[in-house]
Amino acid sequence: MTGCSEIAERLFSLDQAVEEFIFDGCQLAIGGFTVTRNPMALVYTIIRRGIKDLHLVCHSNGQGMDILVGAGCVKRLEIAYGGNGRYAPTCIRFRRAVETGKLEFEDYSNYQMALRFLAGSLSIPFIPSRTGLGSDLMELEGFSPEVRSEEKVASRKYARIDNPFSAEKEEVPLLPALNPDVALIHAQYVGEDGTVRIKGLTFADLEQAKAADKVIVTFEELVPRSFIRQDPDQNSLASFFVDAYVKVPYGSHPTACFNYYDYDPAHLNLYRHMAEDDGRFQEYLGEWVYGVESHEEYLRKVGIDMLLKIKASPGIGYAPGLDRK
Amino acid sequence: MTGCSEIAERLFSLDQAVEEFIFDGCQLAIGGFTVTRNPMALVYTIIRRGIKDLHLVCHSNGQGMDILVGAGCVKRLEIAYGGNGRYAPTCIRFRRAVETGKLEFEDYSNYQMALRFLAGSLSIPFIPSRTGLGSDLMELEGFSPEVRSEEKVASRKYARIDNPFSAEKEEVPLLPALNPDVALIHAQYVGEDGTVRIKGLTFADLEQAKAADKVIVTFEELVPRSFIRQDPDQNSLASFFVDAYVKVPYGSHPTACFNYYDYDPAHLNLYRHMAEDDGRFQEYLGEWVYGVESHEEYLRKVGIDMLLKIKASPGIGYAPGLDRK
Amino acid sequence: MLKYSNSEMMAIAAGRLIKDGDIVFAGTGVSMLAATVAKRIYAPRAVIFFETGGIDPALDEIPMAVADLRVMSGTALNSGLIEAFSTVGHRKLRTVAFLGAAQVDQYGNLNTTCIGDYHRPQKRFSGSGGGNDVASLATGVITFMQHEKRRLVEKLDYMTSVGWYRGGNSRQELGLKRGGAVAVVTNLGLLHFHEETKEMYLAEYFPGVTVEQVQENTGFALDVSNAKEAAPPTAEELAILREEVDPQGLICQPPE
Amino acid sequence: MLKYSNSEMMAIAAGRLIKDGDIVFAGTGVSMLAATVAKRIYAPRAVIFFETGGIDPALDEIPMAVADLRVMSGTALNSGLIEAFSTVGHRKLRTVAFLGAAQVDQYGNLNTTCIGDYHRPQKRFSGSGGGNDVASLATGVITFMQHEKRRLVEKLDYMTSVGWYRGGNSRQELGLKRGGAVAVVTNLGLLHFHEETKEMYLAEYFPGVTVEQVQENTGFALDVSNAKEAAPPTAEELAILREEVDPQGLICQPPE
Repeated sequence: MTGCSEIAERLFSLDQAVEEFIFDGCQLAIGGFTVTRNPMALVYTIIRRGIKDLHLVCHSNGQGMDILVGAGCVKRLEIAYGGNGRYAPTCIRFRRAVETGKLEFEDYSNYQMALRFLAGSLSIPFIPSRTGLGSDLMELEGFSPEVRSEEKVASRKYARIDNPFSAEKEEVPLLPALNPDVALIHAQYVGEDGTVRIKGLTFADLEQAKAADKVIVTFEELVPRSFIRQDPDQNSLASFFVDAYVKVPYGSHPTACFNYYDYDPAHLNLYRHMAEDDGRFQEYLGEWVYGVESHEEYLRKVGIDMLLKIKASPGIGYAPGLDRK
Repeated sequence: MTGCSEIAERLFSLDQAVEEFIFDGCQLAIGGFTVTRNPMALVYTIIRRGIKDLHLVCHSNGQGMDILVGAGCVKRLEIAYGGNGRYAPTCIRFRRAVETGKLEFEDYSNYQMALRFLAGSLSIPFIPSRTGLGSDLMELEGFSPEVRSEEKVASRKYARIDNPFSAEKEEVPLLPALNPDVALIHAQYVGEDGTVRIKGLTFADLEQAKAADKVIVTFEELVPRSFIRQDPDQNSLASFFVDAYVKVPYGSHPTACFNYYDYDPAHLNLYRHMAEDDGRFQEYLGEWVYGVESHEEYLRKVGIDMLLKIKASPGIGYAPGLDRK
Repeated sequence: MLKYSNSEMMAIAAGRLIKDGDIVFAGTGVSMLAATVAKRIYAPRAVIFFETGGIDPALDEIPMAVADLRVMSGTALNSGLIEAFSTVGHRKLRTVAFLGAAQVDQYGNLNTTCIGDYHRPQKRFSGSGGGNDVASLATGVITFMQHEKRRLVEKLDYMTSVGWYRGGNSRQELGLKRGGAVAVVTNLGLLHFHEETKEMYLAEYFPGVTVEQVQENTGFALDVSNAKEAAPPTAEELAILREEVDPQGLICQPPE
Repeated sequence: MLKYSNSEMMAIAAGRLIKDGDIVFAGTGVSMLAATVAKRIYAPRAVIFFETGGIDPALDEIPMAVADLRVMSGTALNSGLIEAFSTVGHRKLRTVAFLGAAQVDQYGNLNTTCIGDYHRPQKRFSGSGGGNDVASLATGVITFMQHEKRRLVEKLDYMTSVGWYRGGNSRQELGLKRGGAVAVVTNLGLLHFHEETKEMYLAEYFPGVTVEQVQENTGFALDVSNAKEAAPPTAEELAILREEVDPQGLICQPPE
């Protein structure tokens, strides 16, 4: 698939997109950051379809990461930050999985993970970075030598070389590039020509998308070509990087989507409460993931009252005065 | 200077900005690309003030590069492309300077120069690249060992290392970062809060600005804070990266500025004609640079007829139907 | 006498450390309040920004995460992680970062990763996030924490973010060209670092706290020889904090 | 019989090489015309883009430089050099690049830098620009040039951009993972490369041109054993080129 200027043949349902592109054991990157713009509808579909053994490569993908880990879809995790802001200073199912030895995991920092995606997006095998020096991020490896020998796992956590351009000895750490099998991104706009526009902060979404072999984009709104091309400086990703598009309004609920809706504090608090107990967490999955047949049903469960409460105010981008305790 | 949220104390005249920040022998990067958004008003001021021995680091900065070289301001040049589109497939004064041995020069490619600025902007000492392999870009150095030992000149043109993350032997070329003393950028908008917005293609301007020790921004229009902050996703450079602002409408004439004005084909043709002969080129400099006391006088010489002809059409961004032969 | 809570005192004490014109890399929670108080009172030309890429947001409401929509609203510029972290490390900028931590040692190194063995910890925390990055790259780091013996420790279970490393010049010798720990703000007082040895010392204890209390709650020997009582929050500081910065009381609840 | 100029024939011959869905990295001049002709006739889903970062511009007028405002008008997306070149090299995309050159050798390597010694050349040209980059990274390169003995040479004065390097597998052995020279389009005909040896051969000569003429104007021995006459431009091709692609006649002037 390259160069298609119209997207009809790349419009999928959530189930079709997951079936086509996501496989057991694949290396997966998800867009967004903690409570914002996680591709939750795709994440729920992955769980519902029983995908397993995922190798998740994350910077700070709070909510999406935690529920994938909690639902047992993840075998291996590279991560910078397993938290969800004030709603979970440490993500609860992530924490439980690490403390009970249920995960292969390895820690990096946010900048390091972002740079690794950047290197992948530039098709270069590694990139220097000045962070990590002296810390246990560089001293302690999370993965075993057996894991290291697997495909798509870096053969070393870091490398160090002497700066060949410096007269004095100067050690420079190198980070291995990431090229995930699939990246999942949620965006506000997709044009009829397939051009993707993300509003607000883009985090590492664009680097993730360009680093990945396959890219699935869910989006709030399909807009005319004339709209998306009116100001192309604002656009984020060209059509030829995208393999599947899925129209999913509120596709990142309960996380937020700038200019569309805020995070859902009631749901994030409910999640925290349910996640604290293994049994309750299974109930949560039963009610909100397995027991839900479609995204429309999910939205009916959230309810119009809440969708109106979290609706973003134009020109501000979030829901002012929302009760967020 | 950091963190100033209003720009009054950083508003300079062209002469003040050049006097304050540009010195003989400094390493200079200019924004724009061939016939577009070169910071010409600053370039003319540099020539007029007799700055010499510049070390110019360029990707494809056509018009600005050529006149700086022609006026004898440049001692040393790193360059990817010394052309100016159809108006000068090879820039004439550049070509003359190289052919007569008047320049220290070294060739890179456009991607390589852009990556070198990117590395500088990320504060990393080098960056890998897959281009250049096998070519004379990698085989032939332009600078002598004496030049190499000078400050701000890379100690080597390239380095090569074995990829430390690869089991098989794989050689990876490394490019040295660039951190010029000064970068000159021309933008369409500056907000009252100092935020810079470039419309249309940004080339390597943002990498150049973030890589440089000092940044001078000339701009078409000073806009209210409310305007520039209405859609911050569109903005290009935060105020704290900028050391001096100069308001210069038509500041990149005869090169183009998207949404404001097209290139001036008559002037580019005049330049080509004058540049072809050493004597005529001195006449050109006399008439258009040395003999002009202010940017306003320069614009009067260009004339309102031409300024109206090259005026960009809203929504299109250039001047449709302009006679460009 | 004015009444105020511990976290209000912490936010204000940290806010006072910000210099006008600083680029302040803020987290959430108390550090957000500290940054905002600083900008509204002491450092009007400070620029607040977040690791997620939002520069100088309006902050009409308190963000609950560094990716909260409130950090991308009314900003000067929205970008991404690469741009944000390369800004923290930019040599021409004076960048001050606020961090939280589970543990700090006497050289200001931080642990936000785990208690116990890394591979199978007793207790796992969020991890570095941008913590290691800003600790490596910023001009200075100010850390917030509760003052407890198990938190101010001689040896970290995991060194997530480097402060002064092993003291003296050891940070520079690692290749970290600038930066280091500026201060640790706890619920009991303000801790600074000796200029040469880079060891932590008690600079100020908050009103109502004793030096002994601080020592008892610190897991290593602490120089208290130059400690003095901190100035309590002023009416203006409290008013701005309560009425302008966090009117919903999402972070600090004033005392009953 | 239809009348047409040399450069019209070249633009059309090159345009015919583009496959539907290709991402076409265009330069200015004849290559712009070739790309636009291809998109309007043979490859409606091809995407034209420029090294400066403009993707799929409207191209209602012909750009005179790759940074012409016309390459950033009506685009799908405007970005910068880093994004553009990393797109050329992206493994999931089939990217075809048009280049011009002063010299080409029998393996499709290009010189756009100089004639004579690099340090003190008899004649200096513009240099690589993005030429070396796209020759290194794209799926394939199509080169335009005038067919002259001093341009199709056995040994380049300077190897700016690598085609098949020294033939055979030598390109891959350099570490260039894909790509190579697809074709050279001259004013006399169309040159391809042998699949194994990667040596240049004459695939088509343009109507009115003889094989001998091609040989006489080539600086090395050229395999002409499979050469056939190219199909002349059709009325449709010429009409689109003249009326839609370059109505101002900025690049190609039709014959008097």
